[in-house]
Amino acid sequence: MSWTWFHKLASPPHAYRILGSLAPWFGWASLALILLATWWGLVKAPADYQQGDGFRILYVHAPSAWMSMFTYVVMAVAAGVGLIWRIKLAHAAAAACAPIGASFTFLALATGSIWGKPMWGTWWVWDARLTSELLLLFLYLGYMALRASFDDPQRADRASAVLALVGVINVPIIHYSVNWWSTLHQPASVTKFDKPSIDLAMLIPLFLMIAGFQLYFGWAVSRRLRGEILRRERNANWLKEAA
Amino acid sequence: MVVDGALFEAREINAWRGDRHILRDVSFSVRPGEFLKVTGPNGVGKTTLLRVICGLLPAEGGELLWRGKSIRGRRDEFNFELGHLGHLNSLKGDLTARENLKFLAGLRTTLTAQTIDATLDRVGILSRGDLPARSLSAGQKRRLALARLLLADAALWILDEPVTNLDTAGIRLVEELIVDHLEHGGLAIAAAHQRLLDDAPCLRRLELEP
Amino acid sequence: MTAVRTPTLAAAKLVFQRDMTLAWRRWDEVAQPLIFYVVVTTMFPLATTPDLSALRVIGGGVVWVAALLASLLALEALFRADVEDGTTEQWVLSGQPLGYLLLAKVAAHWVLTGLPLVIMSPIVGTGLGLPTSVWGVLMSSLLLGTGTLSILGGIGAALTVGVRRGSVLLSLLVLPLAMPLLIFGSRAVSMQMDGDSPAGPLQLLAAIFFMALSLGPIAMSAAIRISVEN
Amino acid sequence: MDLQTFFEMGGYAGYVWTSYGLTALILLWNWWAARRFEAEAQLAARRRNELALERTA
Repeated sequence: MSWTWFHKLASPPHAYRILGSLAPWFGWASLALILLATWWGLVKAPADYQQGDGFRILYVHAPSAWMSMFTYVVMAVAAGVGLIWRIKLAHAAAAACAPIGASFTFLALATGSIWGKPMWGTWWVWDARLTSELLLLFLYLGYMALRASFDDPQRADRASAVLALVGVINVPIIHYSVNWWSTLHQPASVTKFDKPSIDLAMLIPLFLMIAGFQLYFGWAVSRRLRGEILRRERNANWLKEAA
Repeated sequence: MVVDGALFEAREINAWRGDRHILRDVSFSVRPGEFLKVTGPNGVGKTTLLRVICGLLPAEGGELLWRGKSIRGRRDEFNFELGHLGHLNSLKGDLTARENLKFLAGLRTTLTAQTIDATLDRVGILSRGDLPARSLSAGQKRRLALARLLLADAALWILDEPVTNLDTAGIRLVEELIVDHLEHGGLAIAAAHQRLLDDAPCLRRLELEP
Repeated sequence: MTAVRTPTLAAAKLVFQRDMTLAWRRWDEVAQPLIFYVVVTTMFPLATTPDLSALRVIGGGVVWVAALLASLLALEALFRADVEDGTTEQWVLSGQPLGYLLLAKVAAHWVLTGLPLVIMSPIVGTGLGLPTSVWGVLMSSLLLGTGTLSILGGIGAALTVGVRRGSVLLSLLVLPLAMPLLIFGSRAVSMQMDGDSPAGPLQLLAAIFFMALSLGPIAMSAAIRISVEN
Repeated sequence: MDLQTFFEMGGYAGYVWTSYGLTALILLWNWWAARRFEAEAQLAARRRNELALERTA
């Protein structure tokens, strides 16, 4: 089998053009889905019998928590591909992921904390999920700080790729250890997000929102990736026709 | 297609430093007994070329061949036949001259006290063998680095400004060492500003242009 | 002259020996993390309470946090001198598997900093009200934990060696990765104190250590190759 | 359902609306930052191209 299709796809001008035409689709689709999910979650879905309307925070908290993990895995896979097969485009993709992932992680932390105030009575509880998110935020910040500390983008790419791979091996261990730690310390009576006994009518907006966030991620990565491609191109003669 | 009799060959090497395309399709080959002197003004990419050969800098495009085969995927094997003398002497000031050789040259080949002493004698610093490298003069440090190169027992020498800090006697020593190395079937590639074996029959030049 | 190629194990041993010799001549630098460790743990009774029965509750955790910080402090300069004087360049070109040489260097570093922390921990723990019955668990958990941290820190130090303000960056990179060690380690100590078996967390610490031991050299050699490119 | 009860969110108004507002803010920030990042990279690349053209001319 020939690899030419792959090399063509991974060639900077080609990728740049494809991403440019994909981005608007991602953008509009995500806007539509997020608006639909918001309406469904705030208006149509019934209130929780225990948590009342406060439960609606879940519709933004859970998808952003999901996106924070998802983005880290995408970033690490891209970094690994870039490191092993020396593909610049993959490194560029990893670089594009980091700020988006970090912002979703921050959002998950903030909304989790806001949700916790009425439920637990304090703004912060050392709950397993929140603690994991906090550590994930540290991982993102470390990744971005390392990347920023190199002047040469090529070295930044490879150094941060090593870190992302070490990090992604560590994420499950961190997750497990934090869960283990929190079950030892916390009484089981505390309400958790984990298995809310909610019916389908309450789940639909959740899935809609997750899908909307995924598409939004697609849009943002496309935009940033185009920028990262240009940064790595030392003579982008094709830019004139592309732009 | 391998150039006739060449042990080492570089084909269309390209390298970038930051935004600068510093090496453009550099190709050359070296036969046993040949000394390739890389010349050119400052910043033309002499060090870059030598570091690309050593694998200390990534090349973008191009191929290196050793004994007729691409070294891709065989770096460790190739490295073992390669002796490198860079800008830095790779010495530890807190260790004596003997210890420096033992701990660094010893990583490649098994050394005995006799071989270390013989080599120190060859580069003319045997009497300084037990002094910490910190207290050696700049020229003596360079000689110690040369001793490490000799002990590496490599077929291909990569020398980056080998005669820096050396006096006339030191330069003559480097010339003798290179000629001796070539007579035993070795190869050498060097970047040098100064005169170095300029009239010797083994010399070939590679002029890099900006 | 036909030379015999040095076996990899002998080469790794040489790297280890070299670092021990160097440390012997610079013993003051080796002592610093240990002093830091003792000073930091002294701060907790002063900042909270001298009551040993109250300190006991957080004692295991304090010893662990202080040990992590002390060994991280020492890791910052791990590769700096060798990269600056060109030694690592020669290691890369030695024809030996780089990961093993770096692992030997990290091992020497651990013997010089991690091990003294482990040996010192019962004394420090006593000051924090930890009973003699937990000494065994405290030391074995720190033994595994500092070993893993040396490897993790080695990766971080290799990545940050050529970077501006590397020391703060190193902590930012390595500390989040070291959280599981902290959780399992300090938990093992308090479980022993509560009369539970600490076997679970200790086994997990051992598992993490062996994982770091097998994967660490790969990451370290990749990182050093990047740092040597200049 | 009247608008008043909708905005009150069963007494959770402050929490719910802050959460959704924050989400909107983060999404908007990402939107703006990604666009700006791309535009800056395009500008820099164009400038580099012009410089390269001048040098060859």
